[in-house]
Amino acid sequence: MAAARPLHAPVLRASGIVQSFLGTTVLHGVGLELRAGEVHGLVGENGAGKSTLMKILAGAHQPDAGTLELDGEPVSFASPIQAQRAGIATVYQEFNLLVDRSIAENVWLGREPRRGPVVDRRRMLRDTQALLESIGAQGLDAGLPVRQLSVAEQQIVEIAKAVSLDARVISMDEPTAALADHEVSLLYRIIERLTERGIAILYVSHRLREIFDLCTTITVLKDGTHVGTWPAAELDERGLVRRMVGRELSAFFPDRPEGAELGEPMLELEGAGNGFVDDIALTVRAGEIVGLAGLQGAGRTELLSGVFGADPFTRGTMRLQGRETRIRSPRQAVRAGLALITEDRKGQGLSLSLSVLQNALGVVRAVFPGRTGAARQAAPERLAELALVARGLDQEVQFLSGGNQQKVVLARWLAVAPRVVLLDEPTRGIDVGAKYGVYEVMRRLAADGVAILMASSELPEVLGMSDRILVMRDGRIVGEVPPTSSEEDVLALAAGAEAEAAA
Amino acid sequence: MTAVAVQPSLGRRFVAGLGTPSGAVFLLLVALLVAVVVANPNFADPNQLVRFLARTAPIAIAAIGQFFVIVSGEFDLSMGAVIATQVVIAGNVIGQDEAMILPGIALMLLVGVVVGVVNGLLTTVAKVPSFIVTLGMMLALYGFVRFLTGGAATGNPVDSFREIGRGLLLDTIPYPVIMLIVVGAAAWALMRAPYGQTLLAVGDNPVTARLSGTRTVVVKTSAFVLSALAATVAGILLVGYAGVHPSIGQGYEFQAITAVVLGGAVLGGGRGWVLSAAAGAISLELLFTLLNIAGIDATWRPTVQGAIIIAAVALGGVAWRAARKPSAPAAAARAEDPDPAPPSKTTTPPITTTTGEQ
Amino acid sequence: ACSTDGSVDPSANPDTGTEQPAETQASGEWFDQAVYDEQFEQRSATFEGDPETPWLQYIDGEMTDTAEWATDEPMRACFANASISNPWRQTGFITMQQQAEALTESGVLASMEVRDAGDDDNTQIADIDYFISQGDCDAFIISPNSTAALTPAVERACETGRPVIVFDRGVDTDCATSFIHPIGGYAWGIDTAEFLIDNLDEGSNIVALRILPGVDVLEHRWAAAEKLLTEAGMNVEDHFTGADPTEIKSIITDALSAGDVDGIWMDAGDGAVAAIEAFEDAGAELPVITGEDEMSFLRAWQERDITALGPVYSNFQWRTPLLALEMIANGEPVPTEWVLPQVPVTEDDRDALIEANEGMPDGHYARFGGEDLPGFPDAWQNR
Amino acid sequence: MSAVVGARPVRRRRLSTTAIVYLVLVAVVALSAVLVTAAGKSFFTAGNLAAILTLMSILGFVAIGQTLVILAGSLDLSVPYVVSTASIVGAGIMAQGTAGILPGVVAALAVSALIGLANGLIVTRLRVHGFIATLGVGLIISGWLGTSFQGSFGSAPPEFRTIGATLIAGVPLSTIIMLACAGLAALMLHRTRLGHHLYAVGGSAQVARLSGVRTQVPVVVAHVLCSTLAGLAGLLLLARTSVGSPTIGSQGGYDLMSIAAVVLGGTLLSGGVGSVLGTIGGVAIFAVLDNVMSVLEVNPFLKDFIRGAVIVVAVALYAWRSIQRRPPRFRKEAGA
Ligand SMILES: Nc1ncnc2c1ncn2[C@@H]1O[C@H](COP(=O)(O)OP(=O)(O)OP(=O)(O)O)[C@@H](O)[C@H]1O
Ligand SMILES: Nc1ncnc2c1ncn2[C@@H]1O[C@H](COP(=O)(O)OP(=O)(O)OP(=O)(O)O)[C@@H](O)[C@H]1O
Ligand SMILES: [Mg+2]
Ligand SMILES: [Mg+2]
Repeated sequence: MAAARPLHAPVLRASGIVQSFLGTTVLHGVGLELRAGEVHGLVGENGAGKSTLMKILAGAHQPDAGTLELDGEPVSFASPIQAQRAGIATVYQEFNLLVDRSIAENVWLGREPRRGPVVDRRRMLRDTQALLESIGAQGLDAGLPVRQLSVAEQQIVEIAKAVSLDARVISMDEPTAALADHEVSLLYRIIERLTERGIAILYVSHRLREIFDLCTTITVLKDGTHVGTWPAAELDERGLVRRMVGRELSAFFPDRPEGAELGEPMLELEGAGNGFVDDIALTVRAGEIVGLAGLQGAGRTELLSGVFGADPFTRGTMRLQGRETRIRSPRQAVRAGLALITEDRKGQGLSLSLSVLQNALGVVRAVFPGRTGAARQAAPERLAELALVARGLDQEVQFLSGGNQQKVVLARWLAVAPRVVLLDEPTRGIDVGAKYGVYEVMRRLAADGVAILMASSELPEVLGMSDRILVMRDGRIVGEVPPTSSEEDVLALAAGAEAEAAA
Repeated sequence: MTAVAVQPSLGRRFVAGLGTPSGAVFLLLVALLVAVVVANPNFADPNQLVRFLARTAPIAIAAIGQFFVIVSGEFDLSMGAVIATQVVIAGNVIGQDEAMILPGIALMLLVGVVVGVVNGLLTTVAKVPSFIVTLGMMLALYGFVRFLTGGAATGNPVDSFREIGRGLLLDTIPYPVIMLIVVGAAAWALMRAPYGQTLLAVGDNPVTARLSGTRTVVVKTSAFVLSALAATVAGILLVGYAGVHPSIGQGYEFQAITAVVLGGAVLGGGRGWVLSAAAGAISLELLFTLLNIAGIDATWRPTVQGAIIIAAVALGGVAWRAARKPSAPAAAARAEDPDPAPPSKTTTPPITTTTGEQ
Repeated sequence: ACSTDGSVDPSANPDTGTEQPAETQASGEWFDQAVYDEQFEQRSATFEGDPETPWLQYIDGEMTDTAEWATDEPMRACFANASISNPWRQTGFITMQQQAEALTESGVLASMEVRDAGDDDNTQIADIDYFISQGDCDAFIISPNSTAALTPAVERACETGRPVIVFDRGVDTDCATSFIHPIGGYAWGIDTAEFLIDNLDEGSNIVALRILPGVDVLEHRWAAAEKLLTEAGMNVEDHFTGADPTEIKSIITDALSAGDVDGIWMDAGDGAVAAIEAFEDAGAELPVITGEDEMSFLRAWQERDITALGPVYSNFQWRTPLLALEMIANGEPVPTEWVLPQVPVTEDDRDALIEANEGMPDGHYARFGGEDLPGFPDAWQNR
Repeated sequence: MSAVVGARPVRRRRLSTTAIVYLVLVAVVALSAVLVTAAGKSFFTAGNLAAILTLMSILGFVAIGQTLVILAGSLDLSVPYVVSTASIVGAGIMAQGTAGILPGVVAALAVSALIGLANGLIVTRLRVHGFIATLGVGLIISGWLGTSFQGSFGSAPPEFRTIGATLIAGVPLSTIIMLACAGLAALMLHRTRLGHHLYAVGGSAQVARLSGVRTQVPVVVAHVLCSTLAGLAGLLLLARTSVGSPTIGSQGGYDLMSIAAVVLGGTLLSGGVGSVLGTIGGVAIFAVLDNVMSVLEVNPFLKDFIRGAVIVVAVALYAWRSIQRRPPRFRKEAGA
């Protein structure tokens, strides 16, 4: 798919883009050229400025300096609508959907088709249905409210919305962040159809394999500066990482400690289930990292929230450190020594307008108020260990980049010294460097005898970090594989017979 | 190697704090005080000042109570009705019987707790918006109390009880002032304690708070209880200060919300200083006093109050957005800033991101 | 016959006839010399009837012939009440209910259906229309929430051809069978102002505490008082208090901090105690004060032995409409405009009144006139 | 592909909130009829129904406007004062006679619309929370009303008053006008771009903005329409009372009552979800409730208590069912 296509003249050219927030410059004169029919990869660490650059192209931010040219004509966008009219559509990193409105209403928002003065609702539905079919999502009913859609389906609506704009340029900011590996192939097909129509795609992702699968050209940003732009064919993963990080990463995953011994079972489930998962049996021992693999919607998040008491199990037994325990609320879970690092950092993991320190002490204060003093003393050091980059402990976490936010989430939980840590997509949306940091924390915790249960959609991560891998499908655990398995083995198990054909 | 900067000095934090809407209200307070004293030099007499403070204590205490609810992301419109209820209880239950003072106060506190718990549980468990819950509670309380008493309270309670709102400690400091100081100090301590911080976290993001082991139901409900208890204390002071009357407390809920907002707290929760709420309440009273001295017809008072709260909130927002603009020339270059961020959810000084090495 | 225009002969309608083409009122001009003069006279007029039953007394004048409505059947009365949202109205309504009970016993009334408008003109109009359309009212009693706004609805009630009795506040039409009210607001203003002038030196500082603007009954009280007080060379400043004692106390405290206050004028008595306490708290000499026949005021007056007057807006008028119905059922003529006596409480009759109302709550009105009704005193004591 | 969009469980169509509102209304009517009959009176008489419909009309106007504002994510606490202002302005101009009717109506509505514009601009341009902005504007107007007008003002000519008293086939003209406004508002919401954008802004201003919606426009328009409708309510009150009154709006408590009616009608207070149809249902529930309490001569204080309780219980009912629960995948309670 990455086959070289003849290069056209650039559709969109950005040069010398400078953008600052609150006196901090996050883009220092960045340039970019997009050509018709190409998929242009934009990569860089967390906080490198990828999303910011995209938002400038989309008219959501106005740059402090720099120029945009469309077909050689200078343009400037005061609002997203101007950018859209000019043919630049954007799929943002965060979903931009109205959950209480239908798919059709979302797709046509801001440009509802009219007949006379009134909105032509029938045409809206018909066109949306046709659009969904054209990108291969015929299973979706255009009249459904978005609230009822799964994350992957919502992503499809986002893309449909961009396509419907008849855009010449579509930017996608980590469109696969919420997708499981096999679902990405649908996106590949959609992107292929789009490029065939001569649409230029700006593609931001932290998944390097996707970058190489899809992109013809790759631009690397680092700390808001333009490192360079290369044809994809000239780069390999290792070289790309070196350009992103500025140095070579010896390995993507920290080494497993030699000859580490597993301890007592810390978390045991038997026949556990609730409305979303059923018949769950598993054991996680002290010092062990158990991976949970599965497709989107397999029920991994539900399993973790069942253990943690957010959606308590209604049947089966749970034993913590050998003692039978019934966890009915997150509070009980925390008291019992559990920690849950959720997949939705902003929505469920952080108090965005509170400071780093307030967040870091959040769990302690809520559950063990008596230990607040000690935790506050320890906080600066703990955050330093996690290599948090922030202006101060009183900085609001909403201004941190994704990776640093994740470090604050970790700090929140480490402050209560949990014995069992549940991790849900621990590295979603964070860059290679920060990922490595998270992995190191996991290894260190395991070495200290903590039991870790990690759900992840990134197979390399599951394979690279886990001591054992449990595979889920349709709310049940369907098997266990060793970390030495191949990605294909895991996928086959996760997708069942159906997906084997696809794989 | 950490890249976390050390905490700035206390002095710098103080100055920075005055720049936030919650800090600015103290500047407003001082400015109004100066204006009042200039207009009426008698006011500078410590005796006068302390009496003025005594008079504003009930609304300031009510504002402190309202603050807890607002910072947790809710509203309490039932405050005025709680005050009215407590006033009627004071008149009917305590009456002229000294022996009933303690049982009476106990009953009032109990009623406060019950109202708070009902408000809180309906909001958190039944998931009814607090605006509606407390509106319903307001109607129900006003109606119920008047129904029970036929609209008339028996009369003023015994003087020794009314001393709480009327008397002076050592013939110098009115009890309401002491009460305000005690409540203010307790509220300040509470907001610094884990409870207060958890309350802020619940106001900011209830999902995160719940998943962190917070009993959001308990925490939010207790905010409503604190609010109802503050209203109870305000009621005790008011019945002491002014006696029993069905109109006491009417409009206190909006007055208190105004004070809290003037104190820089953000409707929707997660942000604000508790003492600023009290400062907001006192500022508002100072403003009315100033209008009075200036001989402006009392009928214009709502107009001034309305203009003030709009201006205060708008300026708070503008000040904050101005702080976010990078620098003067760059800001001028894009006068029209369609900033997507919600109006005033944020109030901190600028940040700079330093780069860490791995 | 109903007249629809606003230019009703003011002398026929003293308390409210001042509702002239409303443009002139917008400026806050409530004073009407003709009505003022009339009420001035009425204060010393002779009232027909037994002084023991002041609620049946009236000033001689035009009578409405009611022979057409004479009946032996018990009547179904329909009462559209403005509200019972203040102690004065609550006291009166209890009296009225007791009176209704007595008349039901005696077979005059079959029932009294009551609708309470909750202080809302629109609701009261709907209430009256409901009474009209449901059609089973033998007579209408209306205590209007406001004067001009209720006029069309009262006219519609008149058009049914049944007796219509309006009391307390009036309306801009003379179609009612009887309009019952005490002498009026100007009389209150004259009584109180004269009292203050008699008891204070020229140039004294008087603070007037008024409940709220725009209510004619209250505005007339102040219009007359202000005129007399300023003419007598007093320094008056007036404030609106919303009847809130907190507000009253603050106003007095501020006034005392700015200088002496010699007199207090109030347009209702229930906040008077707060005003007196403000003087006590500030350690100032107690003022000459005019309040009302409200119990808390009378008691405070007695306890402190201040120089005071208790003007009255006769609460017993709440009995009169039902008694008028009784007269109508008997075919007796009733005064077209039934002006009831309005005698202020003075130091002389204060103690007797307090004794007679022993056990009544604050917010009760001493001249409520229900002592001879069957429910006395429990009905007023246990509200 | 099918694994992405096919694996989802069958989505049940649930009873819409509006349907529930009307079920509640039917229940309330049925209960009322029973209670009224038990009291020896009749509920379904022309007079009583006209009384209910009349009661609905004024609150209805205000509540329709309030629905628009709440859907757009704001709130309007200034409505009572707009109602009064419109009645004052209308009556002042109409005092000159029949010739003043049209100018009076136009001026009253124009002034109302201007107040709405001010509300809208304060909310959007100055970015003041709708609660504070409209509370403030309401206070500003109330000060002006209280200072400049005492007692009633102006008058309405008889021709204008007929609007308040006319019945068409037993239905008050005012109710018909109100329902027409409701229809127009519903049409606007569902069939115009503006309406779609109003929902969008209320649902998420950020999403709407990034979709190219000019987010300030729907909010301002909603406020203007809300105030204009409140102005209509003021004019209707003028027709019923024949004089302008500076307190007629606050007498009715239209601010909190309209918000309660909107929420009772199933609209989310946080914006983005709800309908005018539901609001009319909510208003009707209130009207029937008030009517039956009046017919039964319930103590006026108890009325307030019952109103408060009904609001909370009804909204709790909706909230209870609308708590977003994902359909469970496993229903059985025993493990497989
Ligand atoms: N609205 C904003 N206000 C203040 N700072 C911002 C804002 N948006 C982005 N930043 C800062 O700008 C920098 C670049 O952010 P950006 O989101 O563009 O990074 P990114 O490359 O997309 O990172 P990620 O991979 O984590 O998504 C970060 O330091 C971020 O904190
Ligand atoms: N908003 C929603 N409404 C209805 N059903 C949903 C919703 N979100 C998810 N589901 C369904 O719930 C089930 C579990 O979804 P979920 O995404 O939590 O699983 P998961 O294995 O944790 O996947 P991942 O962690 O990759 O998101 C799936 O059947 C999914 O389709
Ligand atoms: Mg990004
Ligand atoms: Mg998941």
